[in-house]
Amino acid sequence: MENKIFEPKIVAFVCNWCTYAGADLTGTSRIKYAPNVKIVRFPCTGRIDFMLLLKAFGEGADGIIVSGCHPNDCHYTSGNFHARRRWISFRSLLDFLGIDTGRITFSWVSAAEGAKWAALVNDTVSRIKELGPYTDYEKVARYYEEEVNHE
Amino acid sequence: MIESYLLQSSSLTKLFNKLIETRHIYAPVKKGMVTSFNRVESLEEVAKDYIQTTISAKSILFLRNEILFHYKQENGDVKIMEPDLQRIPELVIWGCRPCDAKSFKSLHSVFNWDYKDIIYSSREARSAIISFSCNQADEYCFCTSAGSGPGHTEGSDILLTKLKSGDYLAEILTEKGQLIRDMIPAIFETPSSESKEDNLARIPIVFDTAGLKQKLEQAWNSELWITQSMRCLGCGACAFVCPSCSCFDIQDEKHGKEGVRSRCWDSCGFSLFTRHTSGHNPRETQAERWRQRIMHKFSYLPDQQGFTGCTGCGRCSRACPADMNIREHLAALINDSTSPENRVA
Amino acid sequence: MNEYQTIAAGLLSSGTAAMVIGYSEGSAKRVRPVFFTRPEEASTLVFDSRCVQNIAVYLTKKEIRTEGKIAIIASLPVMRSIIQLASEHQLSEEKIIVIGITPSGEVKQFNGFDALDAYVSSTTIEIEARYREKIEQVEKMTLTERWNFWKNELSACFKCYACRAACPMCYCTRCTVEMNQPQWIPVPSHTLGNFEWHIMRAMHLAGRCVDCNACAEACPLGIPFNLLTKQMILQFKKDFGGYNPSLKGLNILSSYLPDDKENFIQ
Amino acid sequence: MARIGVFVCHCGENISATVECDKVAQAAAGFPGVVHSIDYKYMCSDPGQNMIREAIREKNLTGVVVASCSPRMHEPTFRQACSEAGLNPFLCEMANLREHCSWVHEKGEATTKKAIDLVRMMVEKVKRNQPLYPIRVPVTKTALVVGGGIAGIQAALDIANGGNKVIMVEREPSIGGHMSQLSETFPTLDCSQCILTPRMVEVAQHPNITLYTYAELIGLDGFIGNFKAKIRKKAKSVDEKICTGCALCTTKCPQKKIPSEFNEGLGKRTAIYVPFPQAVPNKPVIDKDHCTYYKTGKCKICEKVCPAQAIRFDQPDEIVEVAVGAVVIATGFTIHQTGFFPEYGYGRYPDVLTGLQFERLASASGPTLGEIRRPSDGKIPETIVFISCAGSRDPAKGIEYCSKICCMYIAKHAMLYQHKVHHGKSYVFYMDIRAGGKMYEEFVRRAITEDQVNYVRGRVSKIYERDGKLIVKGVDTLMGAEAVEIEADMVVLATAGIANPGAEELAQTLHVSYDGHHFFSEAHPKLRPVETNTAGIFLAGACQALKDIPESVAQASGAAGKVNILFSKSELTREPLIAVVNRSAPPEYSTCVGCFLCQPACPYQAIEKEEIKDRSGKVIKTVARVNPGLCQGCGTCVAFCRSKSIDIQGYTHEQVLAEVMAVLEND
Amino acid sequence: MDEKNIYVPYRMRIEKITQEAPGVKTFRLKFVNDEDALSFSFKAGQFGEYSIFGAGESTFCIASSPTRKDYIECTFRQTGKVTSALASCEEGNVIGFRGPYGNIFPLDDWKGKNLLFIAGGIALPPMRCVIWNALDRRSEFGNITILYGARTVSDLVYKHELEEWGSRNDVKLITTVDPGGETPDWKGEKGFVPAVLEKMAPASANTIAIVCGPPVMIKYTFPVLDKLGFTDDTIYTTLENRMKCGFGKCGRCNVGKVYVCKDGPVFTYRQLKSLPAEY
Repeated sequence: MENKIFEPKIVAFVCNWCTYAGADLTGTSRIKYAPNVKIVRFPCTGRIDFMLLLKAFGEGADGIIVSGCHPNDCHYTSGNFHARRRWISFRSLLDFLGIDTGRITFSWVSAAEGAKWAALVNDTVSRIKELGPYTDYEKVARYYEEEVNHE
Repeated sequence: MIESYLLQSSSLTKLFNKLIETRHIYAPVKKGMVTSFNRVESLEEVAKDYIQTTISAKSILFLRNEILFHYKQENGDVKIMEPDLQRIPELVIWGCRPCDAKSFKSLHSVFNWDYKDIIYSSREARSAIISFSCNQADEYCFCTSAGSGPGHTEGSDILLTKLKSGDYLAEILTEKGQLIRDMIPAIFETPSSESKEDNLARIPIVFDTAGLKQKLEQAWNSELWITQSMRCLGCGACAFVCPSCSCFDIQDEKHGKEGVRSRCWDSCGFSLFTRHTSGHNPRETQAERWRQRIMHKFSYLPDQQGFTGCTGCGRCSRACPADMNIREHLAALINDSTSPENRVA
Repeated sequence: MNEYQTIAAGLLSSGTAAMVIGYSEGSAKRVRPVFFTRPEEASTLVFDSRCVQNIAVYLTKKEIRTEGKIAIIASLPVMRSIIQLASEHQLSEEKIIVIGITPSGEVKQFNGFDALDAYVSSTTIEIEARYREKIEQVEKMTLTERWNFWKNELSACFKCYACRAACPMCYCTRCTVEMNQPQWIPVPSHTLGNFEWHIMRAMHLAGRCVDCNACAEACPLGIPFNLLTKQMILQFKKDFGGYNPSLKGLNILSSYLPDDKENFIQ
Repeated sequence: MARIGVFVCHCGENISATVECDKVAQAAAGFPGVVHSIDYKYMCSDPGQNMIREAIREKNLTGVVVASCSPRMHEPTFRQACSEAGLNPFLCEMANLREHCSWVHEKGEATTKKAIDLVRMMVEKVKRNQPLYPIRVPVTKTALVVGGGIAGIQAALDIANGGNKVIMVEREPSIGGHMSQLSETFPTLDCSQCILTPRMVEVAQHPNITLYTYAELIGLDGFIGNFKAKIRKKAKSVDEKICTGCALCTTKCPQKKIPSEFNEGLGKRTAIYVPFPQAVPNKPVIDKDHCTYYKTGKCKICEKVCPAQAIRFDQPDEIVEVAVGAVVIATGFTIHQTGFFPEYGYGRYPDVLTGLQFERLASASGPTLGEIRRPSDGKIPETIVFISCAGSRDPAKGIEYCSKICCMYIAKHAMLYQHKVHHGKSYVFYMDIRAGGKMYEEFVRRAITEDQVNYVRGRVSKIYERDGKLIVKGVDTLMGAEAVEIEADMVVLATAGIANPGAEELAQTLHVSYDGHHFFSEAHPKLRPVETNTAGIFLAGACQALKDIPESVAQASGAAGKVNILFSKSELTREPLIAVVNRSAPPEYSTCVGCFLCQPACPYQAIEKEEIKDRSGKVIKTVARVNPGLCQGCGTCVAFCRSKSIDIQGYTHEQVLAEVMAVLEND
Repeated sequence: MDEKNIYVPYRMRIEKITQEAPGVKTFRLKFVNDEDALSFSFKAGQFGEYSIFGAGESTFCIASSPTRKDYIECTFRQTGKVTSALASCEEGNVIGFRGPYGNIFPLDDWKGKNLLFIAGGIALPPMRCVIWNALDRRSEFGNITILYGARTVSDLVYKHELEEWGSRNDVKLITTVDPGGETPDWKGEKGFVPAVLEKMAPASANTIAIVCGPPVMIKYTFPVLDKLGFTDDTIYTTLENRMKCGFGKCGRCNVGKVYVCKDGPVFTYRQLKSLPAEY
């Protein structure tokens, strides 16, 4: 178990119109990147509830990517602006609580930035690999496992 | 079967150190304004000067969150893994007040009434309660009006009363108490003639317990339920600090294929406590919920179990963010004349 | 009778108000909220530094309903709460008379929200120095220290929801913590659930909290979760220029500026 | 009960080259709720789609996951296939195994595992999908066109000729807009009015067009297909039905010195007036601000002389409410009022003119009947200077954008001048010549080469008067920044074009967004240039950004086309992926507490207040409601709602949380 | 081991799912462990805690007859978290069941009497158990009459059984739907249950009335029964308060001093009258 290479589990919350399409472009451009990241699609970054980020950590995510359209490019005009404010406040709150915001990558990736998406994923994966598994949070989330009495 | 001994002040440490060799000790620990029962390693950690802990000793036997069982879904079936109750350590609740100790009686009967709750019972069976009599009280205390008192022995295995000399009067009250005495018999000396009563806090009786139940039942339609509960915020602070409140919720939590079903504290003061999924709520208003809390403790439990669900510790009043004072409100209800008619025949 | 007692009595005897909400002496030298309808009870009103419970919380409770107007003895935080609640369409001007007592002790009666709004807008929310220091202290810790600090504090929470019950801004009839489809926040009060609960509470109060501190005062366990909302107030001042309860203007999180500054989005 | 089918596509070898598709299908077969799981070479092929259809029918599937390419590619295909087999199309989801997995990862265990995770995620999502049905909204087939300039006229005629009704609202007494003021038009130099007036008349006579001139839009409620517009018809003080348009009144009116708006102040008009001879409608209105009777209570000469007895001094403003299904905004532009360039002396020197004033001078219908004469002394200018970018492209003093039309009309002005004053000398000071457009560059070239217009590249620093001449001081940057001084008889400023005053207010009335210069914002700068962000409201002409006549007309026709598409069906169907505020049984009715903090967060003003009433009509609760006609489904309100009372179909709380849990599930 | 963890449910396999009405399903459940099946028994009127592992527990009655030994059935309407999770189950899935809890319909005391069942909407299930129980012991009772109403025809549950009961000549079945809830080919009554009851005016002599239904129906049915001459002791009903444990510990189902989970859910009208209105 110990000598197994740590493969971080990373969830990406992305908007449909820019980053999801950008990641599609990464695919059509056949740019390779690490397979640790799995994308959950949203209509807009404005839809991404901060609670989902917490739930992701609670379910064992080691890292999170949140990405959407660049400012002024939102398909819905202002969803990403609202999201940005929410992230600014949420991020500072998490930091104050000692939750590692270094494990959350926020980014703007447009539908044309297939290469940026690949780079972003790779950066995030290598950063999280350096940080290691998010055991602090894991311990709290799996509080009952200490008492598990298998057999 | 009370046996009394003298325990020199220096022997207290010996007793503690003896017990900790084989048992987990939970004792009041002070942190800021809050004193609560924590697992301790040495007597130094134990709070010296406290009238009452913020959370009662019930939290040690009736856990805030108790895992009832684990489960795992596999191959279209479910595997249920029950907690291994044999792994519950032997424990000592040290520094309990007599009112808390008495409340274990009520918890015991609720959890053993008809259906025996072996999780609670196993913890109870493995724990010994070493209480300390109260030599001080505050204006929230009303144990003497609730069938308890500063030197009440019910529920404790050993009751220690600090004497003016600094030594302790040790009353061995149960077999578990005797067992502890036998672990370190040397320190249990012949008692002095000093009276226990003289070393207890004076807590005036504010109302008469006798007839309390009947008077409350008569007050069923009283306006007081409304006026008293108007400032109630509907939180669960009173129930959660209460040593006798035992209402709980059962909840599932699952990660992937595995999960737990657990039991966690709940409060009749919460508006959702009795709410049906249809939206209908048998106790729709805070006044009805306040009445439930009082009636449960002082009427229903006496009917079912033969004793009240309140030992007069006063915690609920101390904890209430809106200063709902149970002692004061009970006194008012007893003297209530707003509703002569009696709904409950 | 002092000024606010006289005003309260007058409002009731003239029939202008049907009920007065204020504070009176409670048990063990505490004060408690009172609700009365007879002018003679006005003499039991007290107002001093002990009056920290935010009684604006009662204005949205279904148990506190009267046919006529409610007059409320209001400290500055209570006044702020009333404006914030009004801006969120929870209070109607026709139902409320505010007997305001300013921090300097001046008694001001407000019959309409516009005047109250003007007064509230003339003040600013300032975090008390002792809390600022505590916040700085936490901020200076390392990430791990901060995590351990909060884990230690929040693991104590037994979810009695006194903080929520005491907060005038927590008027939702179904709190998200009680939502079970899906179950966002676990019901048991384990550390993870407590973190999620307190984070959610802080986020939901972001830009709305009037810093009355009633939540922390209500907590029977003395958990310093009020630092979360206070830190956010300070942070908002830094990031967005701060906010003040107001009938005009928008909530910080339901508005934005195209050039909001951040340095973490890649 | 969930009965999910999983269909794993190899996409030829596009997926199967790096993902072991059979293993994915096998793993999926073991997921709770999955009753059918297969892999196949091409799911999108006919046989592939048939496999889906058959499985739906045979196994009574309640949900389908197609694990293949991006949903942006084939979601409609597979949803259609499901629909054909009787499964609601919204019970079909796609796991993106190609773009997000096989194409971007190397072959290996991790890649197959990721594919399995992606499928598990979509299985958990689809289990929580609800059947959804397209939203149907009735459409009122009447369009409101705001503004009667060339863009409005074009849009109105196109819509009307498409068989739909149009209501046109024009603020001025006549339609025609700025184009009616122009003399000739570039690059053809044909007469502006000659091409415009027939269209104006067509508007007035068109059976499908109702024209409200001297009227303003004061309110707009509702949503696409179902707007309610409120229009104020200002009192004209003339009964239009009786008035014959003989204009006798205008000759008798004692107030004769009012600067004519149509002539940009270079001519005069009376208080009862027709703006210009070809006005549509060609009936006078009384300008109450200047009328002697309205000011003093005495006069009424017009009333006395009117042979038709059509004067109505007591006529009130009238407010009409009309139901319309779409709105075209064509409110045009205005020119930057001068004064911000004091060094050019506009206002101080009567012979410093704006471009629009020059148009009136050059126009045959203008105050000088088309002769170029100085306003100061009526002399024909021997030397004339045109200054481009007077205010445009000047972030410091003017506006930062390029007004776009000036380069062209300056060339036209200079040409017109040269054609009329053969011996005259003309100079153009310019920064750049922007002549992108069909025959535009050639046109400018012609001015320089054939009409000998002197183009000087440089800015004018100052204009002052000396001995009856206007001294224009500037530099010629092509000659090494050499100082240039020209003694001119007339100077024409190519004043910047700006948004109309009141554009901001109108945008708020219409609930459309606008930019920092108060031009209305299009929904997408490239792909949706004639739509606004509010569904059902379209843009035409210079109100969106400055543009010339052909561009305005093109956009107007585009907007009209959009309106006619919208009106081509009596019902509008929309994707049901919209936000919904929950409703529950009494006494709750909804968990929404009506704080309405979501309202400002909605980019589409789709959140409304709904009053829940008891049987007696008493309001019990006011809660939010999402207008399905307006909601575009971004979900910003969903994330914002504290009590989680709003959910968005297709991305519900249940669905997204299940996805997160599933994707992180340990095996 | 006589001491067992009372919170641990039996594992039950869903053998059959019947869609009764919109949002209403019946599960037939079989014990996964055969020993559990052998040791299990219950009586008409009792209830249990049904659970989905991961969602939690929900309380409803056992709707099958205790005379049918090899399975139990439950019928529920999808309303909350647990019932929604149950509703998404398929045949073959394993769920949890604890019980039986609560008191019973005293069928043995009713021997020789006429039985009048009055039910509304989704409240037929608790009665179905007694009905089948009585039908399986048909000879012990006098006339058996069933009056069942629902809002609309599609809301009627146990349609196949209604048909069966209707075709038997030892049962009198009257079905009714609220005005406006009928289909064109509806042959039953139209009208609310109390009104239909008043119209049919069953004899009260030697008759037990068992009433289950939504609060409004109950409220208007009791006075009608009263008028027809039923005494308070001959009218039975069941209460459904919110419960968690099912055995008198969790503290939420009480109506005054009475615990619905232990003293109920079956009550006579006389008992009900003595209780405060906390249900």
